[in-house]
Amino acid sequence: MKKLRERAAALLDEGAVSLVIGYEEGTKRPRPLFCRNSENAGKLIFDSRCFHNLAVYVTKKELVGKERFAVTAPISTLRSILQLYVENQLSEEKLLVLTVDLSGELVEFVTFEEISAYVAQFEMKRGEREQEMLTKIEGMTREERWKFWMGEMSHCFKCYACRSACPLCYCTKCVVEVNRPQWINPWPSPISNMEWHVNRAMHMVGRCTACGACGDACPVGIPIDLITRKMMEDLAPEFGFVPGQPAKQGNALSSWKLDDREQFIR
Amino acid sequence: MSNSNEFEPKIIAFVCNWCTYAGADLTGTSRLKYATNVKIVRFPCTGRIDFLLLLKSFAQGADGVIVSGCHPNDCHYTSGNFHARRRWIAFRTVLDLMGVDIRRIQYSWVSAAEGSKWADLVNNTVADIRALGPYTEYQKVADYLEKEGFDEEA
Amino acid sequence: MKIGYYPGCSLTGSSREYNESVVALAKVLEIELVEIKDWNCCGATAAHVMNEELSLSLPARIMAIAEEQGLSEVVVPCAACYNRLKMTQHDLEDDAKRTRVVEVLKMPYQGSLKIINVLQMLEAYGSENIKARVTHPFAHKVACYYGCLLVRPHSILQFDRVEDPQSMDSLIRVIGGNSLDWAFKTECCGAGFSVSRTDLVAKLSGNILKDASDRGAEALIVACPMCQSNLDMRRGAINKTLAQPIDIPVIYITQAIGMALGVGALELGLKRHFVNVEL
Amino acid sequence: MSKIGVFICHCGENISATVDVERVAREIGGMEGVAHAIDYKYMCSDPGQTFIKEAVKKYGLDGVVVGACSPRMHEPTFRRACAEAGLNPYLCEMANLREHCSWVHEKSEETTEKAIDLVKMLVEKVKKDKPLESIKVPVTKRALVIGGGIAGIQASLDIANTGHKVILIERDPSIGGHMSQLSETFPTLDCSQCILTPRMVEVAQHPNIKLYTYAELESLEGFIGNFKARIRLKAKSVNYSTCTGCGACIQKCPVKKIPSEFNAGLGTRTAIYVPFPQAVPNKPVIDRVNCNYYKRGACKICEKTCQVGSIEWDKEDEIITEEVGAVVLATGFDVKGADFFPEYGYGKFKDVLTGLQFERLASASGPTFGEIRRPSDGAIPKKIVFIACAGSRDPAKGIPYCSKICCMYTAKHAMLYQHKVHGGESTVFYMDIRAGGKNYEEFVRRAIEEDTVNYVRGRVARVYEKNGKLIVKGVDTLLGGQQVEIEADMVVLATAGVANCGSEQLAQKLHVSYDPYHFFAEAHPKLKPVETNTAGIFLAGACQAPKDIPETVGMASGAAVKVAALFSNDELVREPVVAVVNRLAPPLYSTCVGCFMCETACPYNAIEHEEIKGRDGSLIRTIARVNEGLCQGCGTCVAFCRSKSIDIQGYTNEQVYAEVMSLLND
Repeated sequence: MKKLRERAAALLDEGAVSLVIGYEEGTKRPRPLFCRNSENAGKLIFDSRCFHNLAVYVTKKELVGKERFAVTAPISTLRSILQLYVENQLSEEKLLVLTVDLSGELVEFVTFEEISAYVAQFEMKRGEREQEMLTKIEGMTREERWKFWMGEMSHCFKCYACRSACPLCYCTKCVVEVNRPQWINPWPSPISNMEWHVNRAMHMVGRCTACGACGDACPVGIPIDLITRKMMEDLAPEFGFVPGQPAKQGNALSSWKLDDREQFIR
Repeated sequence: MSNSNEFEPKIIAFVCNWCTYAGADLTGTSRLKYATNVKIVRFPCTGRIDFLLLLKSFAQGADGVIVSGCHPNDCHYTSGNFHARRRWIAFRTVLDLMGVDIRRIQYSWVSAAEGSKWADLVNNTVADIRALGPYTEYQKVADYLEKEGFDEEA
Repeated sequence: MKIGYYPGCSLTGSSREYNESVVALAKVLEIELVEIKDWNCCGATAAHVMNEELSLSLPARIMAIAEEQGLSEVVVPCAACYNRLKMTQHDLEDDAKRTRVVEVLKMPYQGSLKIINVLQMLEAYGSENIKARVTHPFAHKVACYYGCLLVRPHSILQFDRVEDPQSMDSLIRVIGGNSLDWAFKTECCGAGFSVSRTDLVAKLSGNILKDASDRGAEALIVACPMCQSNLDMRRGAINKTLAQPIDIPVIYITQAIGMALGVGALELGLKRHFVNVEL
Repeated sequence: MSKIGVFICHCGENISATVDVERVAREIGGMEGVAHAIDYKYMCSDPGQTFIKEAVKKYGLDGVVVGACSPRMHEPTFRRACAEAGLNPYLCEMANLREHCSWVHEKSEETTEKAIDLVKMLVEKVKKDKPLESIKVPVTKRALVIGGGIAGIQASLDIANTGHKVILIERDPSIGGHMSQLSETFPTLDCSQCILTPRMVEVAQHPNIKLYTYAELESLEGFIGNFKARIRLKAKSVNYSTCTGCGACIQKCPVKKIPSEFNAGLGTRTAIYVPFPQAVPNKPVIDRVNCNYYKRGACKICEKTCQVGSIEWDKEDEIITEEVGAVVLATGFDVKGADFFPEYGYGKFKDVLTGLQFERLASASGPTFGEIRRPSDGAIPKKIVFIACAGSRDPAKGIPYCSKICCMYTAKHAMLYQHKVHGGESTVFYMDIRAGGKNYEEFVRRAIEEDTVNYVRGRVARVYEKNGKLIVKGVDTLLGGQQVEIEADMVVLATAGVANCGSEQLAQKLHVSYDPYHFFAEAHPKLKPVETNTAGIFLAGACQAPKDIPETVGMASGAAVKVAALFSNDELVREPVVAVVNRLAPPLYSTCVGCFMCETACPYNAIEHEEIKGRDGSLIRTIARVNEGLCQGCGTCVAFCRSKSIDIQGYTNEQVYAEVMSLLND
């Protein structure tokens, strides 16, 4: 942590970067810190409680500006950064990525190649909560699942916190704002809510890195992160993608195999 | 064709222009008969078919949906149907997770030469959906706020 | 170098000399052969055409025991056994079959074992190391005969060039021998019929011997007890099919190398042959 | 509010028999936005079309729906009618009341109701229709032909003779390809070179053909009508403008033992060489790999012998750029070498030859001047064995397909042998005899009956050498699988025809697809055999699959006509059914965020990167742009776009959405 602070301060002082995005102590849990001068670098922290996905900020032009900037990234953030890179949203020249590895050593990534090499050693695992919830859902009959989700969806009031929290929801105009045609009704209602979340899930196929940010962000606690996570878990292997390891070219949906499953096609 | 009190499912068919639409034309030219429940919407290619359209169909009261295009390797655009196939695999996975009744979406490959296959596909699908009954489970919820009269049990 | 050892039935019966030579050679080369405890017949050559389950279970048991014994690599001198074990390993990659076989065996089977034949063992040992120990260079013109089971089916065994194998030839060269380029390296000797249709065996083995001796071979080098016994034991019958009798001996690669390394004829079982080995 | 005209056709009785057409017209007439709705017996007839034209003018219609047969049948007809009436043709849609309704249902309430729904659907669509202009792409009327074999030669000449310029590039120092290596040709047995060389000369002298030998395609950019080809001219080390082709240098060159490619390795050549006497151009190149000077820095004998000082030692490869409107791929094929066959001795037996090598032996210009002699000892083979399907039709060898030409050339070889070696015995081992083609079967029969070639149906298990003879062990399946053993003096393998080396890389350079065996893939197996999936790139000859000379020439002419047709207009006019990326006013510019997933999904590489720059020239954003020339309008990208920033004209989101909703909202 000390090293991290020093390095951040140094980077800012020598003007290598204009901004360091990291974590600082918050009231309940660590919160993002946007550090533009070396004094603030002292506030930086980096530990297991820092899971808030900072990648969501790296695509915000108004925030990061034109100069080079740095971000201190835990695994989840690193994964998102890789995916963003694959989707042409980041450039190595503009972004410096720092992390602290398991041995507490400060790691600095210049290229995205290095990041993917680093990330490769961590496999995605379900946390206790996900495990519990998903086994519950997987255990349900279809009707039960429908009732369960409709119940959940009836709470959603379309605040789109899930969207704002997701690093991969960087579209300047989201499909829900498209009104010619009005694909998804703007008001909250179970169906239009579900349409929104199915739509999210479809847009996340082969992209979601299961950071769980969307779920954390939901003010009414709908476990929406499970939808995208389950999709990722079920489909990534089938489509020959490693969860959390973005493919260099395209994604699960924009590519195909001659022998893709088609028993369901009559 | 069917007695009036029997449930007449409302089914929309999303088909590609080059294989299945032409196949359905052949069904006509060969004067093969099938149920009137299915109405065809024409697309350039299955690759064009947006999953949201399928979703909207149910919300708007469809009881079933047919999606059909060229057989693998026959795609007029070489790979549109392969992309579509992937999209459908994913789409089915989400829908199933959400508890949507995926038996109501019938996918198929019907080539321009398979006029009879198209007739069979329609008739079988109509029969299947009729057996499943109207998709009230979905429509009830859909009616909530989209239209008046919210039904508690949904 | 320590390695598992599965002799198989022939090596304890009709082809004891093969076993003896392998053991003797291993001793000289300081290779420790750990025999698989309580091993059983591999089911060659009949089982796999009669009853698949049996033909898989027999070799599977052998390998399961070997795994239990903590062996990672097992050398199988008999080409037939080698072939059966490898084939079984391949077939048992199929989950359904594996589960069934495990039920039959009532013991775990990983399929992790590395099955090699004598040639592979010697290659692994290193030709240089063998060369270094040569005391009586094997200065003879010989024809190396591989037979069917050692190299086929290539897709599964993945050993040597299937139509024109070289591994034995190169070993012969290592010990100072001269291996001929001949045509019948992988032709069938008729082993499958060695009991039922001896007339066929005589004919097929006859072709092999004839080509070898026509090209001036002083001996036939083999690595398979079936081939050896056919070409050696059936010589009388074979010679009846030929214009003039052929008296060149049929010796195991292990014997040949043993001789070159100065191992005694008795130890190598050279006195057990029907056709005298006078080289 | 829109003013839409609806025209319901009876199609004689075809529709009206089961559909109550009057009711359809009546009910649709009541629809919002429908200004005029009628039914008529034959809409496609002249009076029918006149109704439409008049209505368009009279009611000032801004949309037309014709409820009749399948749009695949008459859409062009009615769109033309609308255009003539001054309505944008793309504002006219058809409801398929015949194939999709009246013909497939009994006369009933439901049938009529379905008909109404179908028309409604299209009315809703037309409301969202936008006037479209057909796309015009300029065409550069110059063709690039890759490969100077018979296919490339034929294509070049045919195109050139239509008055268009052609650039022909050939990898080797001379054009001619495999055909120049052949001795005689089946089924007429006329000498290959006699019919080919005049064509080669014609190419060299044709005012419309620019020939680059010893050249390879470096890269190809652009799209139909507008390609940019970068061509590498490999250094010949000889100045062709001064070289007289006297050949003195070749006489003197000390490096003489290089196996000759032209003679399939049976003869030798020098380091400075002309591949064969009739080569075009008939001037030498220096093979830098084998030349003493380039190897050791000393020799230069050719330079001393050259009277006109044409040797250019330090000449470098040159890259030129040519703009072309179409490309013809004619890179031909290759044959597997004998070393591909372990069972036949890994090519270690000198007298086991490939078919191509035998062609050279039989050819008057070959290493033996047309006499059939064993490469090993020069003896004339008394017994010869031909093995058909060597590799072909053998999945185990990775070549499951039939090489198509072998049956015929094997028969030819056997025939030539019988003619040249009197009293010789020839045997052909075959799987099946595939002699489909004019006079082909007769030709094979002639080989069997008149020239007494012994045909044995069965495979050859192995070939081995024994005291100077080649022992061929095979089976005769017509004699109940009896084993056959032949002591032959020579064995000829009809080795499989395979894709030319480097064809995979070339395909990738051109973005054309290829099959698992690296043959280039045609756009449609039956109806588009010479087109590729990339518009403007065509196929000729064996680069698509093994084929014989007549077929190759036919295909080449076919490709040439396609090119000529393309060049017959100054502009390409295409249906405007293409994808477009939306553009908005600054600061948004577009809702596209440039994730370029569409790019990875597009089967036609039609998605380009468009850089949006500020006044100061600084890059603001990079968004997707669709190349109208390449886009074929499948719309796959549309379904992919998360922000709905890309849409496809004629099937826009609004249109299809309206259609679906019209069927349900009630």
